[in-house]
Order: sequence, then structure tokens, then C-alpha cells
Amino acid sequence: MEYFLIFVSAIFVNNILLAQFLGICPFLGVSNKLSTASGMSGAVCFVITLATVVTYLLNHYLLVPFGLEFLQTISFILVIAALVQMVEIVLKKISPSLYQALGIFLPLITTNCAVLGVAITVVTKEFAFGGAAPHMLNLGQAVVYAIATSLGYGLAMCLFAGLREHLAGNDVPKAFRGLPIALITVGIMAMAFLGFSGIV
Amino acid sequence: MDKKYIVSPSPHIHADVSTTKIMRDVIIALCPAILVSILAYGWAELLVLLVSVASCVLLEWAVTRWMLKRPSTVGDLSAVVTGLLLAMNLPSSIPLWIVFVGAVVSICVAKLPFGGIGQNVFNPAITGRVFLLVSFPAQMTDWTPTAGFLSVPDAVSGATPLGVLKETLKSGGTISQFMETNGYTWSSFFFDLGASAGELSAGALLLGFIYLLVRRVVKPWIPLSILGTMAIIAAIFSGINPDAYTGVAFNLLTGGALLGALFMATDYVTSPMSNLGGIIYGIGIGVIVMMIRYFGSYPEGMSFAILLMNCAVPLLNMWFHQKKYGRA
Amino acid sequence: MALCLTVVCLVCSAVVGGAYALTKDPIDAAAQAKTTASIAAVLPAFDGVPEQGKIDVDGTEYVYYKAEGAGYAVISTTSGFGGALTLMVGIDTAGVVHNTTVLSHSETPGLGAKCTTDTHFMEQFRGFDPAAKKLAVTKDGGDLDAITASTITSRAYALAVSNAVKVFNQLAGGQSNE
Amino acid sequence: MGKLTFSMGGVHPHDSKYARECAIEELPLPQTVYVSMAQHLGAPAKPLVAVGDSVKVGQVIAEPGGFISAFVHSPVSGTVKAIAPRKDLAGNFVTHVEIAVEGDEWDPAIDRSKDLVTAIPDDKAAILDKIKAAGVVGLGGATFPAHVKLNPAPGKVAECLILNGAECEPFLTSDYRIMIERPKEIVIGAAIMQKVLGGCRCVIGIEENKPEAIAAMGAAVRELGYPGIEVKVLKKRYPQGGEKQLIDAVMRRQVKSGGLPIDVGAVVQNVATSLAVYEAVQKNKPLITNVLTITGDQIPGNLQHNYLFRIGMPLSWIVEQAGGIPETAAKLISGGPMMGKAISNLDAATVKGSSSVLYLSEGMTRRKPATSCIRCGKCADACPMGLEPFLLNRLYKAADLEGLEANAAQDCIECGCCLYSCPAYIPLLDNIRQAKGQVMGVIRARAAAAKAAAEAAKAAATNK
Amino acid sequence: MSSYSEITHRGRIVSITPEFTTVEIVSESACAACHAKGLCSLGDSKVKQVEVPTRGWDNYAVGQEVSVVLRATMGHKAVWLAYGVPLLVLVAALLGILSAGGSELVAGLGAIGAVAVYYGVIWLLRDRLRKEYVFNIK
Amino acid sequence: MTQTFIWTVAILTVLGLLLALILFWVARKFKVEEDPRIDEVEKVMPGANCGGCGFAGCRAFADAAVKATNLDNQYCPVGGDEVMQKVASILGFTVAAKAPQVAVVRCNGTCSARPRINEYDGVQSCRVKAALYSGDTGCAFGCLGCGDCVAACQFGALTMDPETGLPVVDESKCTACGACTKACPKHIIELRPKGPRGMRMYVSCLNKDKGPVAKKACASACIGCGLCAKTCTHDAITVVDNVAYIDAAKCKLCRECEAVCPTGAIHGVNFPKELDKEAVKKRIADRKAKAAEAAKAAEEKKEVANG
Amino acid sequence: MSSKLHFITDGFVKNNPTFVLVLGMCPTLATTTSAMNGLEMGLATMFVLILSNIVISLVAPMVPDKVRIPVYITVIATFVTVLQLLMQAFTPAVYETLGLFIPLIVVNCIVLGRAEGFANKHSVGESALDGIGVGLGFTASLTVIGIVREILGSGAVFGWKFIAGDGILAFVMAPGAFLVLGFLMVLFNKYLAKK
Ligand SMILES: Cc1cc2nc3c(=O)[nH]c(=O)nc-3n(C[C@H](O)[C@H](O)[C@H](O)COP(=O)(O)O)c2cc1C
Ligand SMILES: Cc1cc2nc3c(=O)[nH]c(=O)nc-3n(C[C@H](O)[C@H](O)[C@H](O)COP(=O)(O)O)c2cc1C
Ligand SMILES: Cc1cc2nc3c(=O)[nH]c(=O)nc-3n(C[C@H](O)[C@H](O)[C@H](O)COP(=O)(O)O)c2cc1C
Ligand SMILES: Cc1cc2nc3c(=O)[nH]c(=O)nc-3n(C[C@H](O)[C@H](O)[C@H](O)CO)c2cc1C
Ligand code: SF4
Ligand code: SF4
Ligand code: SF4
Ligand code: SF4
Ligand code: FES
Repeated sequence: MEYFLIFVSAIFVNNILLAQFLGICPFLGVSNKLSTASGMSGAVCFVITLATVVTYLLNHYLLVPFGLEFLQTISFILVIAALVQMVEIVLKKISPSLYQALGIFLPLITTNCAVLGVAITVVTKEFAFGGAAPHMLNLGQAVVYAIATSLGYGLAMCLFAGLREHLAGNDVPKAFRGLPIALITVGIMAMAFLGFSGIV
Repeated sequence: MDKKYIVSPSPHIHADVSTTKIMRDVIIALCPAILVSILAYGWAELLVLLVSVASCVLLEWAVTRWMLKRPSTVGDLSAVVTGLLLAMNLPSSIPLWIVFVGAVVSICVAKLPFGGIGQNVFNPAITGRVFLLVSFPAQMTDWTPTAGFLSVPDAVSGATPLGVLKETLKSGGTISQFMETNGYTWSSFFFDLGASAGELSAGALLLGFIYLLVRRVVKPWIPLSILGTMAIIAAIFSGINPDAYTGVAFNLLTGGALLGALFMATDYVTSPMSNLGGIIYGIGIGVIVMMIRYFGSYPEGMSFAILLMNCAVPLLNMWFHQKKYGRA
Repeated sequence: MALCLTVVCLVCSAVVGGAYALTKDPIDAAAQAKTTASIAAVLPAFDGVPEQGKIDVDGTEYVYYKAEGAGYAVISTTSGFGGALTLMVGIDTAGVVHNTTVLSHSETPGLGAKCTTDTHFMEQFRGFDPAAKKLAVTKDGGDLDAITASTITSRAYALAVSNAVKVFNQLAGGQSNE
Repeated sequence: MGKLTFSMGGVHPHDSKYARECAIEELPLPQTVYVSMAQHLGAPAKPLVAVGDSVKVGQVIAEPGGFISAFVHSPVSGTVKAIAPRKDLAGNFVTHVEIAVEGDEWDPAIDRSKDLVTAIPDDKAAILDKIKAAGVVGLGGATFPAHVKLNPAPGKVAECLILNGAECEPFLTSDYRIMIERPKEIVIGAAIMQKVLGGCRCVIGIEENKPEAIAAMGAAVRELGYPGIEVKVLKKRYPQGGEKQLIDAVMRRQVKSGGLPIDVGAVVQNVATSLAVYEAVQKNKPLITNVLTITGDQIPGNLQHNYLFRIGMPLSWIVEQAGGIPETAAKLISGGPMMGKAISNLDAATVKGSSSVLYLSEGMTRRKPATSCIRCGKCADACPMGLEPFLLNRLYKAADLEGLEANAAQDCIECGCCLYSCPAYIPLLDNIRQAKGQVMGVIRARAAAAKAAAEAAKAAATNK
Repeated sequence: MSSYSEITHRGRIVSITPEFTTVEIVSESACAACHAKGLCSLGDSKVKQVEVPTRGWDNYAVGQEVSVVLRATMGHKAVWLAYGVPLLVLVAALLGILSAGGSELVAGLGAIGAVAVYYGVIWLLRDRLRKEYVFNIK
Repeated sequence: MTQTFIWTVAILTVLGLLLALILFWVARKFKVEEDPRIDEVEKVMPGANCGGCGFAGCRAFADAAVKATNLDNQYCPVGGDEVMQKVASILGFTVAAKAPQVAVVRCNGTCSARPRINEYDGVQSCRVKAALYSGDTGCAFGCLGCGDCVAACQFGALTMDPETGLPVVDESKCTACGACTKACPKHIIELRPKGPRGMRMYVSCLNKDKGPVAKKACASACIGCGLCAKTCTHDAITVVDNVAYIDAAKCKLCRECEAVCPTGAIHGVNFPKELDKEAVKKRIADRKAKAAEAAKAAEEKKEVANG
Repeated sequence: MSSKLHFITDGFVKNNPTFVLVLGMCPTLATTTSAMNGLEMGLATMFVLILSNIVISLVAPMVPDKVRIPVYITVIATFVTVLQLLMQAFTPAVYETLGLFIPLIVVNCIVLGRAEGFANKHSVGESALDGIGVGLGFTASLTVIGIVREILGSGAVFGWKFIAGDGILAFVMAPGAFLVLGFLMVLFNKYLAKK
């Protein structure tokens, strides 16, 4: 049950983009086209989850035992940056054709707030679901949280990409064209997502 | 030829339709419900309606003319429809300046920046209403009925039935308790609940909607799929635990269910173009409404559900197309 | 090149380590000060350092501070409108709520969030005797006025306090058993 | 039997068949006729006469300029005055043969008697040759050479010949009049085509708003007793007469995008074409006359006519014979109000496919200013091809050719239902027509490239 | 502009053999759409080479700029294979080991190991994949 | 405390080193060393991304220029010679100056010269209008006046003159990108060399009808009379299909053709002085007389010689 | 020196990180619920920006090109950690409000972007000025957004309440952040267009 609550909460109620404000830059940057946005979401999902697992282990089995929690920021960023690049290398090595297909399809995934943000949140924040007392997430919950969060990212991203593809053909007043209207659109989306509040 | 004859590509004739006429039909269809609400809530309701419509129309006129320097589009009456629907979603006791804020959001945030009529992706009236709900929760959830021209027998003061119910359930009560303490009978849901103008009379709303159907302004698929989905979900949940979950009739007849399903989810501009897309849109709205009603914090989910599904409309339009001739 | 990296890492880690060493005490002090301040705010004046403890009541673990002679400060969490609402509730030795303070919340600004600013609401808990009055909002037949239009938050607040009272009862009861 | 209709879209404009009671009158001959060399779909015909030649009525004056093309015959007797470019009704230059009329001397091979010839020749090839030699083209609008259609590619079998008597366009009554006045000839023409196509069944589809025509045609079918011909009543709904819609209505089959009617076993011919086939095969009379309606809204009854005209008569002359252009006319159209062409040059000559001169009043025809699309979907509801005109319009403006192709802009039949029903008065068809042209261009270029590639591959293979 | 079915990238032909035409494309990072990319280059614009089957009738020249086209469904499939499935593997392994009573450390490392195994499988299948991802030059 | 410090340094250094090495390795594997000159070239480009050069945009142009071995096949019409010189200097190439060009409208069928015979009521698009019919005047070659060219110009160099119903080119804004020439279904707009100090001559008409027909359709049509060609002493004018055309390369801007054109179809622009028709005509007449005299003289001489 | 003033002023308008470059959107949106929060976030970022600019311009000549990025990230992360520690020690309340967004300064594109795009090519002094300029630009934008949101959302500026009661609550919630930024961008565009 708790997994389910974490899931719903992270996708809808505390949507990473619309409520937590993480990963906004790529959100605004890659959302012009639905196909790229959806591909990007898939990749982000994997990267966030993998990064969460790795940083969770790093935190719990290296930093905490030595009392070095204050090194979270610096060690996480290095780990994530290296991890993201490694996945690419591994992909290139094992299947160049797959890598080619990805390369032409997706922009690269760079470290962004979303990845680091989720990694840090998972090891620092106490969560309370369904009236239970607040507690830290264990590894299983952390992974579910990471997946759900990135699915929320994907959901918002795809919806937004659809809206933007639509807006591209609109006769938007000049001063509003481009980012302003995109931001207003996200604003209203965020408002709509407020409707989910309290569901968990 | 001395006289200059007109030349144009075909077709050379046109059906007797126009945007203005369609909007006029929607306004006519809303009249019964408006009338009922004015009778029930009196001058206050009338003022809310007037302020809302006037601000929407004036804002649209002023902004298109002065700020965007485009031809004004108030003639198409869509701003009037937005104003009416916004007002019908507000309690009659609401301060008028809040109504104005709602109109500003509807017209100057949700409609004109996107390019004006036909190009907005979010339903303007709903955007306005949700903005107000989020911004002024106290005023927006206070349904103290104002004095009407006809006395409504047992209007409930305070919150709407859904609001009151949510209270009861959260404090551990059951639905039958709620019915008893508030003196509700099932029949009373049809006409006389303390509710926003638009929520007041299912009969009046249905009457208007039938007019729209007859005039072929809208197709019935979206409302049917919304109400059908809501009914199914309500039947399942209330079947499992009638004390914790409200039943079918209650859900269909209270809150903004009817107003939303019949008049707001059907807005052309912000609903999918194809029938199949519309049905999926409706199912989505139905599911989200029930989710918010049963589990969420907000007492009423219709506006949020429509706004949320508005986000998905471009995708639905991309994925679902009308059946084409000669293509499988 | 590797040298360069090593040097950079060394220097950086030294800087971070240094900063940590320098700030460790102030950080601990700040954290301590915060707890102490909260405890001091919710309990009558006392001497000495409150002693931290944990207790399980109805399956939930509560953290509390015992201030010798003043009473207990219990940390109690319930679910409000927007998420967890965490209070520190001070209960004096007589079992009367001395004062309450909000440690963290995620209620709506302007509504539920008023539970940290609405003096009328907060004052009600000062000297509230759970034995004499009912710890619930008036709507639920209790003796507390809710924050306007924020019954849910008020209710959560009241519940948190009443849970703290339960904790106190167990603590006090346990003590008397001793 | 229920009334047949097509399965999607369509609109219901008022039928306005004011000229329905006007019997067909024969027009006197003018002094000069101008015979266009581009009267049919496909390559223009090549003139065979020279300036100064004298010609008889029905004499061949031009031969086909390609596979899809047709013979052209002299509609009058007289002297060829010029072979020169002349403006057609759109003002564009087309080669015309100008003939000064002298008397009315017919080619002796033509049987001008009124006798009905009911016996159908046996030799299919001979019939086809006659149809071809008579220059018969489809008279339903597209003027597609009839012999091409009646000679399906090898492997394709015609299962049903559909005679198109829908005349679904408002105002037009020429098909209606010939169905009432010459039903037997039409039925014989149908029987001839049935024969050519190998004895398939034949359905004559007529819209319900022409009960007299239904009765007349039914009577003729019964009286003549050819096997496998029946009259079916169609719902009154535009564009019931569209080829694809008619096939859908009659056979419940849909022609695939880019496919031909014959792919689903259908051949559609207009009733007037059938009459022309009859005259060509049984009477040796080439296609030199046709029936045209003069009508319009807000015009007096005495200006309404159905005329039998000789091809090549200038429109202005016909209009004059009919009593001049009425005061109220603001737009002159050749063809129906939904698909017809606006006439910008009344001096243009009539062609084989001319079917009307239509006068529309300002109020009826003037377009209102376009406003924003309100996404009401009425255009999509109206489109008989199931397209989404609002989307095509949008894609055209964004110059998204791929999107246009994916959304089947090339399938548009230019029926005009979308523009007709748009409450925002968006010039949908104006733009979609352009879009269709561009997409067709791309498709053709691609087909050509594929063909070239295939040939290159073949050449490479043979070289090896 | 079209979002319907294809993904295109500009690239430059680097070599042509009878079998394959190799096109070099520059793949950009997520920030590529950002107008500030001049300021911020996180070292993530990369050259990738794409092999396209050479077609007899094309006459392209080395150095020519062309568009490489991939069907969007292919792109989605690639994302699925490269990221989607390993994600599932990761989660399945992790939750599996955890519910089987493994410690978090074991579970975590095991999950990462499972992903490595998955990539190994992909490596074994690389020839099949190579046949599947066919690009076209436009 | 010291222990924490030591651990900090140890863990961070090892971790940092390890990860930095990975990053480094990746960077080495993948980093594109984009030629920095691309940026430089892009900087001097006008940045209009109009595609007038035939590339996908300014950056594509820069990219191609950097990789090219010379600049012979590349020209930015917008930036013109000035930009090309800059690009060349960055890349160390030389480029020959190209004569700057400008768009000219080859139709002078103003509303007054060309009576409308129909009223167009379709979508305001030249393309659609051209597909429908030959235009709402008697001239089938002239401007349709719906301004497709105006819409195509991203530089705001074209405007419709409501008075004449014709597009007008603002020379100061026109970059000769050629978008308008592609947009016009009647091919009325042509890119021509700007000419010395902007002075140039062109025939502002494309009407291929025979003289009388053309004349009837439009008072200022070129009627193909050939007077100009006969007058031109530089052999710059040809008359094909009843229309004259001036070859800018040969034209010496003497304005004689302009003076003799009976319909005013030839336009000379940016000349410092108003054309004094009479004076020029007189000059031509004088010259002709002289030539005739000379010819006569020569004839006589011949005769004399023969005789 | 005055000739170098433009390094500072550029950051305000021409290179405004928020309205022109549109970088670092997450903290911009998340932390501007009030003017004070915006200001604090801006200053925190500026702190890291200036220090990392200085250090990077110092070490840039010595760092081989290939390990540039790792080194920069490490340096920046170091300053962020230092900042975190200092804030926890001396301004714990502020640290709590800004929360997650302090560590996230590491990935704020402005910081790395400036390091890459400016500091490694310029002198220490110029880099410091640039850091100050861009930092001030960022701070100013965040403060402006914060002020607008605070006025509309709570009827106050820098905590000073000038109307009784609540404001328009949406503006202190997530949607308000996007809407205010969107509309301010419109104004900024209009201003730039006029200039
Ligand atoms: C956007 C929004 C935020 C709200 N936030 C809170 C909150 O933080 N705390 C709360 O008790 N109620 C909140 N409510 C109000 C509840 O939904 C409900 O109306 C209220 O608690 C019951 O009203 P009452 O207190 O007047 O009985 C909020 C409502 C809305 C629309
Ligand atoms: C190249 C070509 C070949 C055709 N071949 C046939 C054919 O074999 N059989 C047939 O019934 N129609 C054939 N058609 C005719 C068309 O399907 C169609 O009947 C004609 O274009 C007139 O249709 P409309 O009046 O509905 O526009 C052919 C058309 C073209 C362009
Ligand atoms: C929208 C539309 C409407 C049409 N309506 C008619 C009609 O009413 N009657 C008719 O004979 N042909 C009509 N046609 C032409 C038919 O599609 C078809 O070309 C014709 O019946 C074939 O016969 P034909 O080759 O003898 O002309 C219409 C075509 C279209 C595209
Ligand atoms: C059937 C129908 C329903 C409509 N519903 C709404 C509505 O819910 N809200 C609104 O603002 N406008 C509504 N309108 C008016 C108009 O379509 C709307 O303002 C557009 O979104 C403006 O672009 C409606 C119009 C029609 C025809
Ligand atoms: S004109 Fe084309 S798009 Fe319009 S309704 Fe007819 S077939 Fe459909
Ligand atoms: S009918 Fe007109 S307004 Fe309606 S969707 Fe189609 S184009 Fe838009
Ligand atoms: S006038 Fe023509 S050539 Fe000149 S800039 Fe405009 S579109 Fe380009
Ligand atoms: S010049 Fe060409 S494109 Fe321009 S208005 Fe005239 S016809 Fe249209
Ligand atoms: S600040 Fe750029 S993604 Fe968060």
C-alpha cells in the first residue's frame, strides 16, 4: 500500500516539475516535439532511478558510517556526472547501432537538477504518507519514489510537449511567443495538478 | 462586362451558421439555469452574473484593441459565454472584486495570450474558477445562500453538500448520518440544494443541453462518457462500502458535475476534435473527478478534472482521428 | 594531468573538510539551540538540560524530551491538509498542556499555515486541560475554535495535541508504575 | 427498399432546382463557334484542320494528344477561321479552333432520326472504338474520356456499372431533364456500357428529390427489359453524386486512397454520358451537344432554361439568347454552386462538360470575413472523405507537407462541404486545394523517382 | 516541423562504400535548445556516426550535407531497449532481492549487476540490432 | 574531528579522482572539437536564418564555409559582400565582390492603368488566386495584388501600395534573399543588380500578349513594339514573346529606352535627375540623323568610289 | 576601471540570466515565494558564482583541457558545500527555507556556464566582476519575482504587510511562480523591444 501511495504522490500530487520545480530547464528546452520529449522521458526515468540507487548506497554505506553526510552534494554530483556518461559509453560499446538510433533520436541527458534533486531528496527528506508518521525511505521505497517521480516528469513533459506542438500553430501575440506562453501554459498545468492535492 | 462580377474559388454558397450564432445558442441554453439561480439567490446572484459578463467582455475588448492591437472579437459573444459560465461556478455571496479577478484570469491569462478565441488550450472559465478556488478558498467554499426571489425550502447554509459531506466523513461520520443530520432526502437533490447557481438545478441544465443537442451545437458523447464513467465508479465504490462512498445519483446531481459535463467539458476549443478522442477525454474527466471526490482534499473535482484533461487534448487530437474514407 | 586532478581533489577536500571542522560546532549549537528554544517555548521554565527519549504508543514511535520538574515536550505528527504537520507539545507535570509550537508543516499559506500565526487559535492550547475540556474543534463537538476555513488543519493540530497527551499519559503512567 | 446514402459526412443545402419544369430547348446557331482543344481531362487534343478548311457538323477536327485524351468534332458546318489561343472562362489561354458558321450541314454518317435503336451491337471492341471516335467524355464534371474508363486494365473486373443520376448540386437540372425526356436512350446507353464491361449489373442512382425522373427511368428500364439494370433511390444529401460516395452508397465499398473505382469493381458514369454513348454507338453521333441549365437565385422564371447547346457556343451568346444577365446577379458560375467555377470571362466558349450558367445574388454568394477557427469540428463532420479540414488548413499554413500527406490532404475531392459548413468562414477549401496540389506533386515525384530507381536497378541487373 | 513519423538530423557524409554510407551527425545535449548554449557547453555535444545502407541510385558525395531519417517508432524502440528494459530489470532485481530478504547493499549492488548483465545480453544481440536500425538519407 | 577531516580528504580525493578520470575518459572519447572558427564565422553572419544562401541557416552556412576549400559556391545575399569579405578574412580565403542585388517588381499595372473586370472574393493569397483564374484584370501576366511576396519577406522590405495595388520594394531593407521571387506565382519579382549608386533600368511588365490585347488590358503594358530595342545602342534589350527585357550587364543607363517607350513600361530608378523625355528623344533623333547622314555620306562615298 | 563596469551591468540586461538566458529556472521558480527568499537565494548563488569564477580563472591556465569539466564541477561543488555548511551554522532558518535548492546550485547552469564561457578566458579581476554582475542580475531578477509574488500573494513586501488579510494565494503556490515569470518575461521583452 505504501508503495502505491508513494507512486501516486510522486506522479500527481508532488509532481517533480509542477510542484517541486526540479529539472525545469530541459523541460522547457526539449518539449518542442512530442516524440523527442517522450524518448527523453524514458531515458530520464532510467538515469534518475539508477542514480538514486547508486547514491543511496554511497550515502548509506560510505558517507553515513564515516559521519560524512555533508559530502553528499559534492560526491553525488561527481557520481551522477560520471554515471550518466558511463551509460552512454557502455551503450556505445555494446551496440553501436542501438547507440546510433538513440543518438539521432535523443538529445544527450546531462546532469540536471532533477537527477541530483531526487538523489538528495531520497536520502535527506522524511516522508509521510496516508497519515503515517514521517520516516526516511528505505532502498525499495527510494527506488519506487525515483521511478514514480520520473514518470511524473515524463507525464508532465509529454502533456506539455503536446500543448506546445499545438501552440506552435497558434497566432500567439508577439510579446508572448516562445517562453512566456510556455510558462503561462505550465502555470495553468500546475494549477490543474493542484487538484490532486490531498489524494495521499 | 461593365459590372464587376465576383469571382472566387468554390463553393459559392455557405450554410447559415456563424460563431456568433453558436455562442448565442449556448447563451440561450444557459438561460433556464440562470433564471433558476437568480430566482433562488436574488440580486446577489444577478450582480455576480452581471459583473462577470461585463468584466469578461470589457477586458476582451480593451486588451484586444489596446494592448494586442487586433480587431476586437467581442462580437462573437464567446466572452459572454465565458463570463456566464464563470459566474455560474461562483457562490452568490462572493465579493464582486473576486469575480473581477476571475474574469481577468479567464480572459487575460487563459484566453488572449494564447491568441484569443479558438486558440486557447485551457477552458477560460474553468481556469478562472480554479484560480479563484486556489486563491480564495475561504470565499470560494462559503455557500451561504443569499436571499432569493423564491424561497428555497431547505437550502443548506455553509458549505455545499459535497463540502459538508467531506467534513462528515473526515470526522468519522457515515453517509447516512450526514443525510439525517442535514435533513436531505434523495429527491431534494433535484432542485433545492445550497449550491452555486450552476449547480442548482439539474432539470434546467438538462433542458438547456437538450436545446444544444437539438440545434446540433454539440454532440452528446463527451457528457455521456463523463457521466457514465462517474456513475460506474460511484456504483462500484458505493456498492462496496455505501457508508464511506457516495452513490450514483448523489455524484451525478451534486457539485458541478452536470454544469461541467454538459457545458464546460463540451467547449469546442478545449475538447478533442474526434468522437473517439472525446469519449476518452470524457472517461478521463470522469475518473479524475471521482478520484478527487473520494480521496482528494478539494470538495469538488469537476473543474480540476476538466482542466487536467485539457492538458491532454493535443495528445488526444494527435492520436485519435476521425475515420477516413477508404482507409482502414 | 592526473596530477592536476589529484591536486584539485586534495585541495578541494581540504577546503571542505576545513569548512566542516570550522562550522561543526556552530551547526550543532544551532540545532541544539533550536530544540532547546522549542522546548523552552512549550514548557514552563526549568533548569538543566532536557533529556531525550523515545516511546512507542499505539504502534507509533514518539520522540519526547523530559525536563526535570517542568514536564514533557512531545514531538507529535499528524496529517494535515497538505501533508505532515509536526508539533512540539509541552505538557506540564499536572498533565495540562502548557504550550504548543509547530516544528514543520506543509499547509496552505494563508489558510492552514495560519496555525503558526493565528494567535487566537494558538492561545487556546495554552493551559488546556484535557481532563476538563475536549481536545477537538467545535464542529466535532470539542472545545476548540478552528482557524477560519481551515478545519482540516485545526483538526490535525488538535489530534496531534491529543496524541501528545496520550504519550504523556503513558509516560506519566509508566513513571507512576515505577 | 431503403434509400441509399454514403457513410460519412455530407451536407444538406437547399436544392433550389428552380429550372426543373423547363423543358429542354434547342438553341439557334451563332455566327462563330470556338472549339476548345482542352475539353477533357488529360492531354489537349491536336488540331487536324487548317485555317480555311471547311468542315461539316460532326467532322473530326482534332485528335487525342495522348493516352488520356479525346477526339474533338466540329459542332457546326462552316469554315475554319483561326486556330489560336483564346481565353477560357478563367481567363487563361487555351488553343481554340474558330469556325465561322455556314448553314447546318451534318456529316452524312450521323443518324439524325429520332428512332430508338434498341439492338445492342455484339463486338465490344467496335463499341469501344465508336465511343472513342465519338470523343465521348464523362459529363458529370470531370470530363474523363469514357473509353478509358470503359476499358479496365487487364485483371480488373467491373462488377457494377453505376449510372450517376444524383445531380446532388443545388440549382442544376440538366441531368434531371434528360432523365425525364430521354430515359430510354439513357437506359440503352447503360446497356451498351454493361455489354462493354462484360455484362456486369447496373444501378441507376437517383436522388429522392427527383421522383419524376425515378419514375421515368424506372418505366424505361422495365419497358426495355435489359437484364441486370435497376433504379435505386438515393437520399438527398450533397455530395451524393460524388463518385466515391456513390460507390459507397450503392455497393457499400470504399475506394482506397489513390485507388480507382475499378479496384472495387465499380465504373461510374453520368446519365448524360450514357446518353452520349447511346448516340455515339447507335446513331454515330459524336459528342457535339450537351444540355445546360440557366438558372440562379432571385431571378425571374423567364430567365430559367434548360438548353441543348452545341459545344463551342460562347457563353455570352447563350446568355443573350436566354434574355441577358439578370440585375440581381453578382456572380456567374459555370457548374453548381458547390463545385462550379466562377466565370471571369463570359466570352469563353462552352465545352463538352459545360452544365450550367448559374447567377447568384450578392447576399447568397458574398463571403463573410474569416475569423478564428473555433475547433467546432463541423468541417470534419461535413467532410464526406472523413478528412479533418481544420487540421489540413493548419498544416498547410505551417507548410508541413509530411503532415498533410499523413492526414490525407490528397484524398480531398474538393466538394466544398467543409467551407460550406464552417461557422468561422475559414477559407478551408481554398487552402486545402493548394495543399492537395503540393502533396500530389510530392507523391508524383516520389513515384517517378521510384520508377527511375527500379529502372536503373533493372538496367544494372541486365548489364551484369 | 512534422511530428508525425520521422526523426531527422542534419549530418555530413564522411565516407561512402558500396554497402554503407557513413554520416556524421552532431548530437546535442538536452540544453541544446537553449539559447544560452553559447555560454554553457557542458562538453556534451558529441559527434556520432551513423551508417546508412548505400542505395544504388543516390549520388551523394563525401562532405555533402544530408538529412538522416529514422522512423520515430524506431527511436522509441531504441529508447525502450536502451533505457526502458534495463529500468525494469533494475527494479525487478532490486525489489526481488529485497523481498527475498537480501540486505540493501546486496540488493543495490545486485540490481546494478543485473543491469550490467542485461547490457551483456544486448551485446550478444548487437548484430541483430544492427540490422534493425536502418536509417535513410533524405 | 581530525579523523573526520582525514576521512573527508581521503574519500573525496579518491572519489574525485576516480570519477574525474571517468569523466575525462568520456570527454576524450566523445568531445567534439568544433572548429572555433564556426562560431567566429557565425558571429559575422547576419543571423537572419533566412535560408537565402541555400543552407539551413546561418550556422549551417558557417559550418559549410569552414569546411569548404573556397567560397566560390557560397554567398550570403543578406550580408552581401561586406559579410563575405569578413568571412573570407576569418577563413583566409579571397572572394570576388559580387554585385549587390535587389528585388524589382516587374509589373506596373496600377489600379488606374489596369481596370478591374472582376472582383475577387476568395482567400487573400496570390497562389490561390492564380490557381483559380488569370486575375481580376484583363492582363493574365500581371500582379495579383494579394501580397504573397509581402508575407514571404522576413525583412519587411515589401509593402503593398494601396494606391497602385502593387508591391513596393524598400531598397534599404531588401537583402536580395530571393524569398519573394519564389513566393510569387506569376514570377513577377526578379533579383537584379542594384546598379551604380542604385541606378538601374528594367522593363516593368511581363505581358506576353500581342500589343493591342496587352494595351487593352493595361495602359502601361509592354506591347512588344521593339522601339526600345531599336533605340538601344548597347544591344542590351531583347524582345521575346512580345515583351522586352533589359540585360543589366549590358545596360549603360543612358535612359533612351525609357524615353521612347510609348507606354512607360520601362522604369529607371534612383537617377539623380528627372528624365527629360524630350531632350533624350531629341538626342536620339540627332544621333539618328547624324547616323543617317553618315550612312548617306558613306553611301555617297562608296558611290563616288565606285563611280 | 570604469571601462570594466560593463562586466557588471551586462549581467542585468543584456545577459540577464533569468529573462534573457533563461537559466537556473528551478531555484528561480521555487524560492521566490517572497522577496526575501528570492533575495537570499540570489545572494547564495552569487556567493558561489563569484568564488568559483575567481578560482577557475586562476586555475584555468593550469588545467589541461581534457579534465576541465571535472575540475570545474569539483570546484563548484566545493564552494556549494562550504556555503551549505556556513548557512547551516549561521543562518539555519534561511537554510531551512531554501532547502534543497542550496545544494542544487551545483547544477545551476549559470555557474558552470560562466565558468566555461567566461572565467576560463578572462583575468581574475574580470571574472570576479562578471561573477558579481551575473550574480547581481540573478539576484535582482529573483528579488523582483519575489516582490511581485509577495505583493500579489500575501499583500506584503519583504514581510511588511500593507493590506490586511490574505492576498491571492495562487501566487505563492506553484502556478503563481510560472505565471509571474511568464508575464514578467513579456514585460521584459516589451522593454527590450522598445530599447
Ligand atoms: C486551495 C485550497 C487550500 C486549502 N488549504 C487548506 C488548509 O491548508 N487547511 C485547511 O484546514 N483547509 C484548507 N482548505 C479548505 C478545505 O478544503 C475545506 O474547505 C475547509 O477545511 C473546510 O471549511 P471550514 O474550515 O470552513 O469548515 C483549502 C481549500 C482550498 C481550496
Ligand atoms: C490515370 C487514370 C486512369 C483511370 N483509369 C480508370 C479506370 O480504369 N476505370 C475507371 O472506372 N476510372 C478510371 N479513371 C477515372 C477516375 O477514377 C474518375 O472516374 C475520373 O477522374 C472522374 O471522376 P470525378 O468526376 O468524380 O472527378 C482513371 C483516371 C485516371 C486519372
Ligand atoms: C463532390 C462531387 C459531386 C459530384 N456530383 C455529381 C453529380 O451530382 N452528378 C454526377 O453525375 N456527377 C457528379 N460528380 C462527378 C462524379 O464523381 C463522377 O466523376 C461522375 O459521375 C463520373 O461519370 P462521368 O465520367 O460520366 O462524368 C461529382 C463529383 C464530386 C467530386
Ligand atoms: C458548447 C460550448 C461550450 C462552451 N463552454 C465554455 C466554457 O466552459 N468556458 C468558456 O470559457 N467558454 C466556453 N465556451 C465559449 C468559447 O468556446 C470559449 O470561450 C473559447 O474557449 C474561447 O476561445 C463554450 C462554447 C460552446 C459552443
Ligand atoms: S473539400 Fe475536401 S476537405 Fe473539404 S469537405 Fe470536401 S473532401 Fe473534405
Ligand atoms: S468548421 Fe471552421 S471553425 Fe469549425 S473546426 Fe472546421 S475550420 Fe474550425
Ligand atoms: S524583397 Fe524579396 S529579396 Fe528582398 S529581402 Fe524581401 S523577400 Fe528577400
Ligand atoms: S508580385 Fe506576385 S506575389 Fe506579389 S502581390 Fe503580385 S502576384 Fe502576388
Ligand atoms: S535549474 Fe536548470 S534544470 Fe533546474
